[in-house]
Amino acid sequence: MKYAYYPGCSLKSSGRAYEESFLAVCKILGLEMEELDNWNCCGATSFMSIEQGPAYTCSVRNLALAEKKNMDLVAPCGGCYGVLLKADHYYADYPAVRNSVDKGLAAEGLQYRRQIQIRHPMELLTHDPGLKAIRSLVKRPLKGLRVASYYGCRFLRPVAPFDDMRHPQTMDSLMKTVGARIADYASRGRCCGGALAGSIPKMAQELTYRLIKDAQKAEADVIVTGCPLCQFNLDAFQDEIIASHPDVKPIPVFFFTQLLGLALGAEPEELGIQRLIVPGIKILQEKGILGDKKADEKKVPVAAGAQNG
Amino acid sequence: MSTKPKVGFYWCASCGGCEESFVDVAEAILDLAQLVEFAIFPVAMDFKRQDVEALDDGEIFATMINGAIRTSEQEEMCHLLRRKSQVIIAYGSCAYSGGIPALANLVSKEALMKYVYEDAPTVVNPDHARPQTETLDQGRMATLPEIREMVRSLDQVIEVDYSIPGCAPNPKLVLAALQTLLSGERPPKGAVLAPNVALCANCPRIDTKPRELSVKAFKRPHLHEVDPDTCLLAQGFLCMGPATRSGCGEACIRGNMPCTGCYGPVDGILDQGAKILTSLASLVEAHDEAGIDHAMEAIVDPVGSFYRYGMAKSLLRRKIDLPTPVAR
Amino acid sequence: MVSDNSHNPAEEVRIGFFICHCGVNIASKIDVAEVAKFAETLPGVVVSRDYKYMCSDAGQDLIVEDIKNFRLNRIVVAACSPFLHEKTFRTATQRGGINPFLCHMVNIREHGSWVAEDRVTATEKAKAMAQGGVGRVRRHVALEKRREPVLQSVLVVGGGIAGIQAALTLANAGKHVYLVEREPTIGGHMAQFDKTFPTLDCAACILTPKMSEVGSHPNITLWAYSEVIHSEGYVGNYKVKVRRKARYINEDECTGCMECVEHCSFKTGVVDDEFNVGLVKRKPVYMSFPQAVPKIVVIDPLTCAKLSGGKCEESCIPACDRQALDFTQTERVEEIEVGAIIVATGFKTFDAKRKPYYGYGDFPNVYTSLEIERMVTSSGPTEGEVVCRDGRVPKSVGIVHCVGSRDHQTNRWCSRVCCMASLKLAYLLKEHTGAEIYNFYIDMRTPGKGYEEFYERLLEEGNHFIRGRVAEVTDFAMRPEEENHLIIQVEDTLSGYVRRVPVDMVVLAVGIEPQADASVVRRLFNISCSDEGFFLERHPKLAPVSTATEGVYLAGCCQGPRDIPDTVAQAGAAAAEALALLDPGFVEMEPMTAYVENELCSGCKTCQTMCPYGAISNDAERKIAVINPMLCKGCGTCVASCPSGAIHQNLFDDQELFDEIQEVLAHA
Amino acid sequence: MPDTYQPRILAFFCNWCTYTAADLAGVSRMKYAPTTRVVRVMCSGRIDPQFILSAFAKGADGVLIGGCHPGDCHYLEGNVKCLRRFRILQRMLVDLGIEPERIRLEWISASEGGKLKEVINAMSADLVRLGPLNLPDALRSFDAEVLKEETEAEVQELVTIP
Amino acid sequence: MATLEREIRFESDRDPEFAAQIRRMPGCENLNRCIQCATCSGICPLSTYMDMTPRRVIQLARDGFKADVLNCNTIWLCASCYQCQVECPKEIGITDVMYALKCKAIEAGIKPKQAAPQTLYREFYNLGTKNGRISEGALMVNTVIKTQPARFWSLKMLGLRLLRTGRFGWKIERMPQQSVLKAAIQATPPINGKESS
Repeated sequence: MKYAYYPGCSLKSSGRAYEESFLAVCKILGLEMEELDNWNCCGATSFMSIEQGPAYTCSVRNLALAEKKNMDLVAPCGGCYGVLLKADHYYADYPAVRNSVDKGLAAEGLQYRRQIQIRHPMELLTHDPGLKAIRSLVKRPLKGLRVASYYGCRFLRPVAPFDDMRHPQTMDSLMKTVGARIADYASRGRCCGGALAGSIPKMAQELTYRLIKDAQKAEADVIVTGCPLCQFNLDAFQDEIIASHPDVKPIPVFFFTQLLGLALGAEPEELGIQRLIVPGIKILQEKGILGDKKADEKKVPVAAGAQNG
Repeated sequence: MSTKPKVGFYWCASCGGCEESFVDVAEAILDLAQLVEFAIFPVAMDFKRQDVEALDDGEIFATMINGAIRTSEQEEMCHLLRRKSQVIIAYGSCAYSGGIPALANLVSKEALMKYVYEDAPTVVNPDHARPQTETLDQGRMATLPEIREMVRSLDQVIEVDYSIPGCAPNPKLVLAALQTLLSGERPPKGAVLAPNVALCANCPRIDTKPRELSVKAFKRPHLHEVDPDTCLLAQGFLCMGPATRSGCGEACIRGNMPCTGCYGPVDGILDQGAKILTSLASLVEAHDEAGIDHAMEAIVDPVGSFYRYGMAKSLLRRKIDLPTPVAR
Repeated sequence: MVSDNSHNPAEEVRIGFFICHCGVNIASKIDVAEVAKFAETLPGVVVSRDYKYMCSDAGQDLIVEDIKNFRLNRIVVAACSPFLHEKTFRTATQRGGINPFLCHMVNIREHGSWVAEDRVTATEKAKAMAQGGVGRVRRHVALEKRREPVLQSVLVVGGGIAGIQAALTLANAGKHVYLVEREPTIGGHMAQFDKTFPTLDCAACILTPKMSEVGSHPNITLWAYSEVIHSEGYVGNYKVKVRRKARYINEDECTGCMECVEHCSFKTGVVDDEFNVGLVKRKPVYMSFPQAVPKIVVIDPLTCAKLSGGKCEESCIPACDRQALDFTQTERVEEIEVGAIIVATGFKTFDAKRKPYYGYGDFPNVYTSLEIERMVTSSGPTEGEVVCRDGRVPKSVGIVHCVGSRDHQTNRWCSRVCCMASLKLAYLLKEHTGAEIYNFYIDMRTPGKGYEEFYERLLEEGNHFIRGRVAEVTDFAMRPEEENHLIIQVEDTLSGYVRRVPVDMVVLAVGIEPQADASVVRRLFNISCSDEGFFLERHPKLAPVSTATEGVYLAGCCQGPRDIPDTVAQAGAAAAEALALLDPGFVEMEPMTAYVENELCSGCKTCQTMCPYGAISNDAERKIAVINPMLCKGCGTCVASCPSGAIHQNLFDDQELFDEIQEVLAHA
Repeated sequence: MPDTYQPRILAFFCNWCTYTAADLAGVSRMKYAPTTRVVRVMCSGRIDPQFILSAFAKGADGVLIGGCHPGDCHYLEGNVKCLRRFRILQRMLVDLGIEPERIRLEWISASEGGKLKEVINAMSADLVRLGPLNLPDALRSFDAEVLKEETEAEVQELVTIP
Repeated sequence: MATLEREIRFESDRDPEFAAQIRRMPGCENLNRCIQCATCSGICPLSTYMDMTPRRVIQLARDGFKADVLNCNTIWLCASCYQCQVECPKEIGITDVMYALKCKAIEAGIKPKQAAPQTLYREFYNLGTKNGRISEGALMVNTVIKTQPARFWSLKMLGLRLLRTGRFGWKIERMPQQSVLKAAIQATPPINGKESS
């Protein structure tokens, strides 16, 4: 099956690893992604805060492009996914939105009839190949790795088509499917402050701190996420956070597709694991998921220690 | 030695009226004398303590003791008579319930002595002399009985078999009682040998008492003319007939005076004063405190009025903040 | 010494003592096991137990079983108030095979654990109370309840919606009802309303059919313009006197055609129209409103020129083709006998003048909610047109909630209906005038089916809701735009601003108060009032429509503020209680009557002055007092007054009380 | 027991008003001094002055009577009848050495749980100030001064008439 | 000496049309339903930093106190996490109200005290509408220089790391045919809640 792939801006720069790992996983699972021609920025929260007419037009334009190709649109970026989904809903619900958007799209000869679905990889992988298929392809189970799934805001709010708004599970199921243990913690859907990371870092980092703290209280070894903004926010500022909150330790923040890819046998480099700011390789070696000559020698005691932990 | 049953009389703290009243049986005493021998009879014949001690225990068939108990001598004599008598009858209000002497339970012994020996207007006692229980005079010890802190009824000192209340008792009751006892009949122990019903039952004026009586204000009999035929309560006089045992022959009522309660309450009443109080208060018409107080104004001394004869036998027995008697 | 006549000394007293934990209600403050252990040492106690819930079936069975197993003949239950469970445990005692009155309850919850600070003293107090109960129950004797016939008719006092509902329920069940209403018509406050919340049904549409049904029901004797002036008797057998004021109209002849009103020599109204709360004037001869029941005019003697002794053309007399006018009529007093009484005397609204800062009476455009009710009614004095007193249609209206309510200076309670009534008026005012509506509220209280939804609807429709108690209504303008307006000053606690809101019209949502003569009515029927002055129910949860006086029930706002649905429900409940009383045909009376021990009675008549019910008479022959047990209600006043101790009272005899006093004090 | 002196108040409460008020105080979880021992009567008019004297004689430090407010009596005027007895009784008790604070008559309606609490607390405080009355001990000791010659058994034997 | 002043709000301080305008914005139609329960303020992760809690913003917006709400920092601190919106018992689109208020503030030319978020949004919007895509490097550098120049150098290390890991570049991202987007935006009528729209 073929999908319209909408990378969004982040997957081309700060979230490159997400694109790399997602596409690698798709390849292994036989999902064909065709990047949408001439896609444009979804508008994120910024457009919405400045001018709402163009904001909706920009979002819906991408949907219309996919619809023209008669393909479901896959938006791995949590922000993009949320914005596109909301735009789709509001386009349906509010005549004012529809009126503006229709006129805007008409300038390019486009129209939108809500004939396609907006998909997120998290949900796409769970349903289209299915968990069973994924399990059957696992080459490198994530045994012993305790994973805290961080969902962030945008898969869940204001609409959550595929998961429980207050206690989401999709990512956990995927991680369990590939052999990881789950760190259950309440903050999994709380705001990481990413929207303020670039403007009021102090506040953003306070929120991020709470998430990391909560995940570590649940004895998480790593955090996984499905949003480049969340990943960046959780990953990039740990130095600063730890400087002001010494009670948290550095913790690698993966894209869930990276761990998925690893389990399905892809190599770390293909998945962009080297791109993390807080390095992720070490913990994977410690847990014996990734081979390492030095680690191989110490494998037994490390594994025992990890089990004890 | 006569074989007739011996009968005794004895006097404690009393006016002597009880024995005097016995004489009111008049000729009937002669019939009685046929049946009994008077062993001791203070009002009629002299005797000494040794005479009593000389009697065998239980030799006296029945002794009628009148008067309240206030002194050590009275106690000793009562105990002695108890030993010598088969039946003890508390005779008259003082023996039965303390009587007038028991009103002294509202003052302390010290206050009493001080008044009698120092403060009374007729007393000249510059040395503040007081009677002593023992006085050595010319080498000889003279003794006087000790006065107790409080006045008691007879049954608070010795076991009493029967009582005949009254101030003074109706002599007919005594006669009837003796006749009953002599016939061998024994009323239940502790019985009051007088009718167990209140005086109103026999009051000659009862029919003049309205069905719903209400009194605006009680009156004192010496300040008002008393109608000789109408219910005294209906006239507003403080008559204790409703709360007083009958048997007296309604002498006071017939003498145009309200009942003062000398026969004590009927059986089952724990406190005559309380019952007089409640029955009188029930008649008051007023609905508010001022009106009620006004109605009761004429009762200047409620304790003295309601417990004129019954202080010693009342629930509280005496003014409670007086010095407590010292144990001997 | 005191003689003991009250129980058979030959019978060995065998007491069972049962103490209840009441979950933690008692057990948390009283060491029940210790009290049970202590009770075991008391003379006569054969078995002593504690149990989690004595009132449960299992707890009651414990008593039943123990009576059989231990041959118990007296029961003491230390638990809650006898008001709650005396009946329960007497029944259990009876199930055990002994007379129910051989059971006594000791109240260690309401009087014990719930008022205690510490466990040690509470436990000691409980022991003392237990000892008192054990001491008294020894004296208990077997007693029988006595049955008395119940009259099959009911008096309903008050013809508002509560009285109407109760009367119809009873009448439909086949009981005869006397419905007494003080005003010339039934209908009460509800008849004055335009719409009812939250459904906005027209009040008249739902009320007037019921009113006519009352007027024509064969089982209902409707006496409007009448007042109960005296009541005596007891449950099942009340004697009531009703004063029927003179209408100066032959009720049988009047058809309500109103020709007499038309032809009254006063061409216009001369006195404030009560039904329209003074918004208009009425004539001396009038009918409150066209749908009045009974549909009979009434002449007000104070203003009628003829009746007040003035000059009059008497044009009304010939106007009536049925010669119904009767200026010689005088008031009558009817005497009736009923088995039960339902008091549904309603409420009055708070007098807004008592809050002078709100300007009622000073500013013409400050109205009470009741005035607005009349104004928005299409059949009202303005035919539904909402206009200020100066004739302007208001462009903005401020509705002040909680006027007089929730205020220690006036009425402490929440009047319960004002929030919804205000919302309703907000809706109607907006509908009638299109004005901006500002609601000033302290808390929005909308508990009821569809009420919160109604509030939300008003919110969505753009009514303003300003949370804050209005400080004052003033005409002092601080800004040009405030000129010629009433300015409502308030802190909006939600925005945090002190605000001045200029409006054209102010509506004061006046609260609900007891009727001015509630205390007279209370004494008439021998019932109590709660602190606020509303009639007191026997138990707020278990007996909410009953009163302490058996056979007297409550319905509607006389018992406390409530809205129409609750009133109707409560009226139904009161009717059901009355039916439950009437239907068996008899009532069982507590046997706590007094009786005379003939031999002791001296016939002093003291007791006879005491009895409030004339139950004591004098036997002329025996010259003693005789008590009629049918009339005796068991107050015991005669017993206390008897100077001979000749009167005894079942369940409260001297000996029982002396022993209780002694024993309750014996425990240090 | 706490070290502090806890007076004992015998409380006669009428069934309809004050007893109910005491129930209300309980239901409202008002805390008050644990000094009262309640004897329920149907009406304050039932209270015989003998009960009050008996209460003192049996060890009460104070007696509290609670009835309906005047005009509210369930039996029309039982409370007024109680008041009539009370006025003269209190006067009499003063003459017998019992302080007026030891006997109180209060009108407490069914809704006045708060008043009940206040009254009990105030009366308890008064009684703490006055100290114990302790009549049972006093009554026992009254007879300490009299002669005791024979034992009861001996007397019994003597008075037995053949 | 500092004086404490609290102004009385008069009816003339209100814009009676304001609430209606907001309610016509997408997601804001339930604004009036608010019962001031303050769930929004309680759940908001950032409310402690706000000069007005979201609840109060809703109240003032509803009452038409336009100047007050458009000048508060609350609307700019809102991180669009939608937590309030999801939990609101009256289903008020609180986040959408915040968007609407931000738009209104921008429309009114209000420069907030806490300017950084608005600056970021503007940078983002300008880049996004001009190039069709966001060049994250440019956006970050521009925003940091404009809003927190002091922090610029402290972010040097992070910048280097990002460069090293290939997550940060100077390349300006552009969609292949920007003109179509520009045309679409130009053809889009504004959504501003004004009745004519």
